[in-house]
Amino acid sequence: MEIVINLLKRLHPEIDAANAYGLVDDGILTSLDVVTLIMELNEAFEISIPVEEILPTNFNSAEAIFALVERMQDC
Amino acid sequence: MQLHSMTFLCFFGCLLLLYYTVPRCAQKPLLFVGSIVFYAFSGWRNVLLILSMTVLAYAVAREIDRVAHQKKMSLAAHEEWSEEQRKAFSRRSRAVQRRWMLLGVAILLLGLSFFKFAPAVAKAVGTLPRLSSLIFPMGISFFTFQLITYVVDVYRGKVACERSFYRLCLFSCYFPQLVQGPISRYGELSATLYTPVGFDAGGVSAGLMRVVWGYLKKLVIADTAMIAVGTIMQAPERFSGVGVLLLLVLYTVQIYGDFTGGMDIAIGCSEMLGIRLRENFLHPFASTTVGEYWRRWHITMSTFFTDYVFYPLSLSKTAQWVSARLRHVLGARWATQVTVWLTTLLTWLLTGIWHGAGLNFALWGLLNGVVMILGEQLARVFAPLRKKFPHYYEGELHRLLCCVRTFLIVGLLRTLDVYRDVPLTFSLWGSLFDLRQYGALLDGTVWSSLGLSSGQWWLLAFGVLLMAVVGRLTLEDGEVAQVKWGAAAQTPPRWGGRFRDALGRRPMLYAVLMALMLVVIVIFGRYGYGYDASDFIYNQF
Amino acid sequence: MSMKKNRSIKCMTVVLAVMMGLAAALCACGPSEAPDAPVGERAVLSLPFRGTEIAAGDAVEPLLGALGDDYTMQEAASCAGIGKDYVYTYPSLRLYVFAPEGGEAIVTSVCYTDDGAAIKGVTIGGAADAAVAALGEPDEQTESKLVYRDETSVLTLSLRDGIVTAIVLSEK
Amino acid sequence: MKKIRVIVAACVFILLLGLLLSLGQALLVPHDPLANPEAALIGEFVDAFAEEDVIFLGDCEIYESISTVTLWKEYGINAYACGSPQQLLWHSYAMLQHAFAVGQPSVVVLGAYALRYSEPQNEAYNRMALDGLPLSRAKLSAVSASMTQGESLLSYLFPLLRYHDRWDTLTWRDVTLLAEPPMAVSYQGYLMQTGVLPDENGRPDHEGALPLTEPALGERAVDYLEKIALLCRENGAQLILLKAPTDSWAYPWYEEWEAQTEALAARLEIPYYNLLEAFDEIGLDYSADTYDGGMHLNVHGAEKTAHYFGEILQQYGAPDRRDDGRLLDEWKGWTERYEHEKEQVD
Repeated sequence: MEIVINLLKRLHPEIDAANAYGLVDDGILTSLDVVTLIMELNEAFEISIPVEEILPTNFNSAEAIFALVERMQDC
Repeated sequence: MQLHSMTFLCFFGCLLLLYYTVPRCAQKPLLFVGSIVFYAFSGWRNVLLILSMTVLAYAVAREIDRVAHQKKMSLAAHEEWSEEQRKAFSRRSRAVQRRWMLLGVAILLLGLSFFKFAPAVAKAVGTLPRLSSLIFPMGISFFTFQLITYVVDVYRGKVACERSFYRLCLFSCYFPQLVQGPISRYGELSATLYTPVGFDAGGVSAGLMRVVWGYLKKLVIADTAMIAVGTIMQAPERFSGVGVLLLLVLYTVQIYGDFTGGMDIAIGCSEMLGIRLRENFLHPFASTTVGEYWRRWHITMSTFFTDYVFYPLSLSKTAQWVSARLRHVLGARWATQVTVWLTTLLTWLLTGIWHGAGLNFALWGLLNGVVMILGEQLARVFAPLRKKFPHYYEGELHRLLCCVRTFLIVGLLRTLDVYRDVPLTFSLWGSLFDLRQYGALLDGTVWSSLGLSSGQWWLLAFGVLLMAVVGRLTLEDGEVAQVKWGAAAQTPPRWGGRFRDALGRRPMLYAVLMALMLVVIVIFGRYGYGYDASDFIYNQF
Repeated sequence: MSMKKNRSIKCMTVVLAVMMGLAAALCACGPSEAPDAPVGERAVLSLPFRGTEIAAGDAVEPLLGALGDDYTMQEAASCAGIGKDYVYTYPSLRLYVFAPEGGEAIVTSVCYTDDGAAIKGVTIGGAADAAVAALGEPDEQTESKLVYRDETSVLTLSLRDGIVTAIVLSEK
Repeated sequence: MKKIRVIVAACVFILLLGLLLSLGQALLVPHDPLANPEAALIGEFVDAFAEEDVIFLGDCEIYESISTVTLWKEYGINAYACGSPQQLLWHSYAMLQHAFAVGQPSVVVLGAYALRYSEPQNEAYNRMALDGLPLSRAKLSAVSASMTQGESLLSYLFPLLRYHDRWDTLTWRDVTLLAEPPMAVSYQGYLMQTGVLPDENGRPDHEGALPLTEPALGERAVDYLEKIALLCRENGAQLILLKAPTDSWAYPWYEEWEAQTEALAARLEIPYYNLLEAFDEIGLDYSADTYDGGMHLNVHGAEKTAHYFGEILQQYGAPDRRDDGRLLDEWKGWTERYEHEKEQVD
């Protein structure tokens, strides 16, 4: 979870990554950020997040991102 | 058949009349026949082409669906398989699906690029004369992209595969979006495309108002600006410096009036048929960064390239291989960053090439990509500054300056599309910066030499003002006009906001506005004897 | 086995779709609606005079510069002032010009007036069959005239008992 | 309640739209006779023509060659010259149908020069000939017969669609003219030309004209001549074919045309008069009787021609109306204006 949070912090230092919500809905995360985030996650957790998982619900908050990572790990 | 021709008006009038008089069950078949008739005007061979491409998409999607279904059945039938075996089997069927999807997309793209680039290649090579005089099927890019989104969405499971071939044909041949988009997603369009509707006065009148507004923007504003743009374009040596700035502004006005006008006509007509199309423009000149601009301008194109080119590209195996390679050189953090930059540039290059098989279009795409990346990086660099002077950065002045900056940057890049000769464009960009020329703006010599009378200049000025006012009125209050990328398929939002509701309640205001708009079109429009009906700019894509 | 057969049917449908797609693409580039080649594949018709080729529709100013200024000019206002008609008479050639109101003056017709000028050796007073030999097969031939056409203009040689009496090139 | 407001709104829409468009049409369609007199001729014909006995139809050879005032002064013939620039025979046919609808002319004089045209010639001339005519089936068929490339029937039904782009060249005079009563430019269709520009060799000839390559008369023109002849027979009017006494390089009258016209007139049993042959008898002299070097007659030439042709018209039963009080007054007004304009030059 910490990895996810500091990844987010590196992308967007100005927001409080830990409990920010609506990263996508408020337009903070752009498509470039999402892709960078996914590549970092793939690298960090040795998973490969497929394109169809790029959905607002998966990226709206740090918890959602982490849940996605866990789901990817066990399949 | 052009959207602003008399034949289209009669065609749509009869279709609308029939649409609401035939029994409910015959409504959609009528729409299908109407779409085919509409497209047949541009040549019966094109109809054959679009139908065969739809057959292709249908077959591939059914194949993908069959494999998925079979996977589910086999997994259910073989409880005894171990976890490992299950995973291997589903991974294998996923690979099969992927191959079908790639095959479908490849053939669709083959058809598109054959028509888009064969003439250019044939001319360059000089053989096969008949190939170079190939008639470009109208709107081929738009229905090809639509079919690609359908196939990929079925593969990604975002959309259920369409069993009935007729409904898929209606999706791909639906006439308002055929000429110049918007590129609708199957998930969004099918929400309203197949359900028969009763006559809804509110929807029809709002749609009608928007169609008339589209005609006004195209025939009055865009075509008047076109005269001046044409004069400047033909004599770049005479109109350098100030001329380029004027061209930048005028061409932006022209393409905005032309493109959003065309969209208003398409979306308005669709709304009159009770079918909701996705907005292609959401107040693009209110955007403060180029990145935001491309989320408000030609939205369906940029989201198409994002969802179906940028994402698969950057998450593909090759991208990971490249990123791994770069890690040795640049270290982890910069490796992913640079890879993302590369994929962004590649996506923008493809967008440019889709606009035209010329160096200027490719360059236009690349530069847009570069500017977007720079924009993001510079934002990070200026972040500490933003913290230091928060009241300035949140203030209106800063927002206004950013809007003007974005307008100029995007306008400047678009001149590549007009001058078409790259070295010439660069020299003209250079001439923008010697300030001696700007005197001509004040003493009015330049205004009269552009082929527009003073009356027409005033008409243009009022036109732009009117577009800005209408833009402001239809802006949802507090609307975050960001398009949610990768959003699941949902019905596109209703246009018009408070302005539309106000109109709905005041029929008198509606009547007066409609009458005034029609009179303005009839008197100030550029049509009739002596005018060659100027085509929509995005008609040749 | 059934899985195998089923699969091949599926493959067949896709291949069929591909064929149809390509067939449509190819036939779409069949006899394209490009305008068919000009009648008679002939280059633009023009009357040579003093080393300059004069065709119907040419702009007048450059032409007068090239031909010299030993011409007499007559002028006639078209009805209702929508333009002016001019005729420039050179020794053995005459140019008919129309200048629309506020527009550019263009040549509407040009003709030889005597045997002082020739097109490919054909002059007024020459034999008709010599003209056909020099200018090629006409598009229309009667005993009173030979007619050659191109996309925008018509060259007519009037004949009387086998002798060329007039050579006129005018807009269609 | 909402239903009523919607119906009221619909009425407001239609009224407002109709009002603004008709105002726009009145303003934008050219209506300044002084700016372009030839364009106003047909409009005046439709307003003025009523019970004239003789009607002339044709192009500038008709409305500039014969002075209607002289015909009245010397013979009491109440004539109207319904001419317009380069009026083609299918235009004349529509005008004649209008004339028979509103009046009962007993003699119809048709200009022969238009027999040469078998294709529509020019959009501007089509507009000048047809815009003035009231909407009728005759007008519609004339429009479809004369439309050149790029013209549309709709722009004849609603002229605003054709002239809408004049909005940025409107002048205050266009507005004030709407209020003033229409000012006549011609004298019962005759457009006076007072200038004098002599032609060197004094006589009309088409030396220097383009050699004739297509000798045959216009096929469609001959068809419409037959239709006009039939229409005159049905209305008991005497049709006369007339060639004005003018010939020049710009408007040549070739011998081939003359021969074919004579044969045609004989075939259709229509009297045909070529005033070129009566040039001396009329007493014309191109040093004083033409305003553009021999292409058209000026007022002196027109009066001489009218004097000569009046006799012929009388032979065909053109009545002498000088006993009719009302006509006398009307003509007195026109004659005064005619003399006044003539004096300004002499």
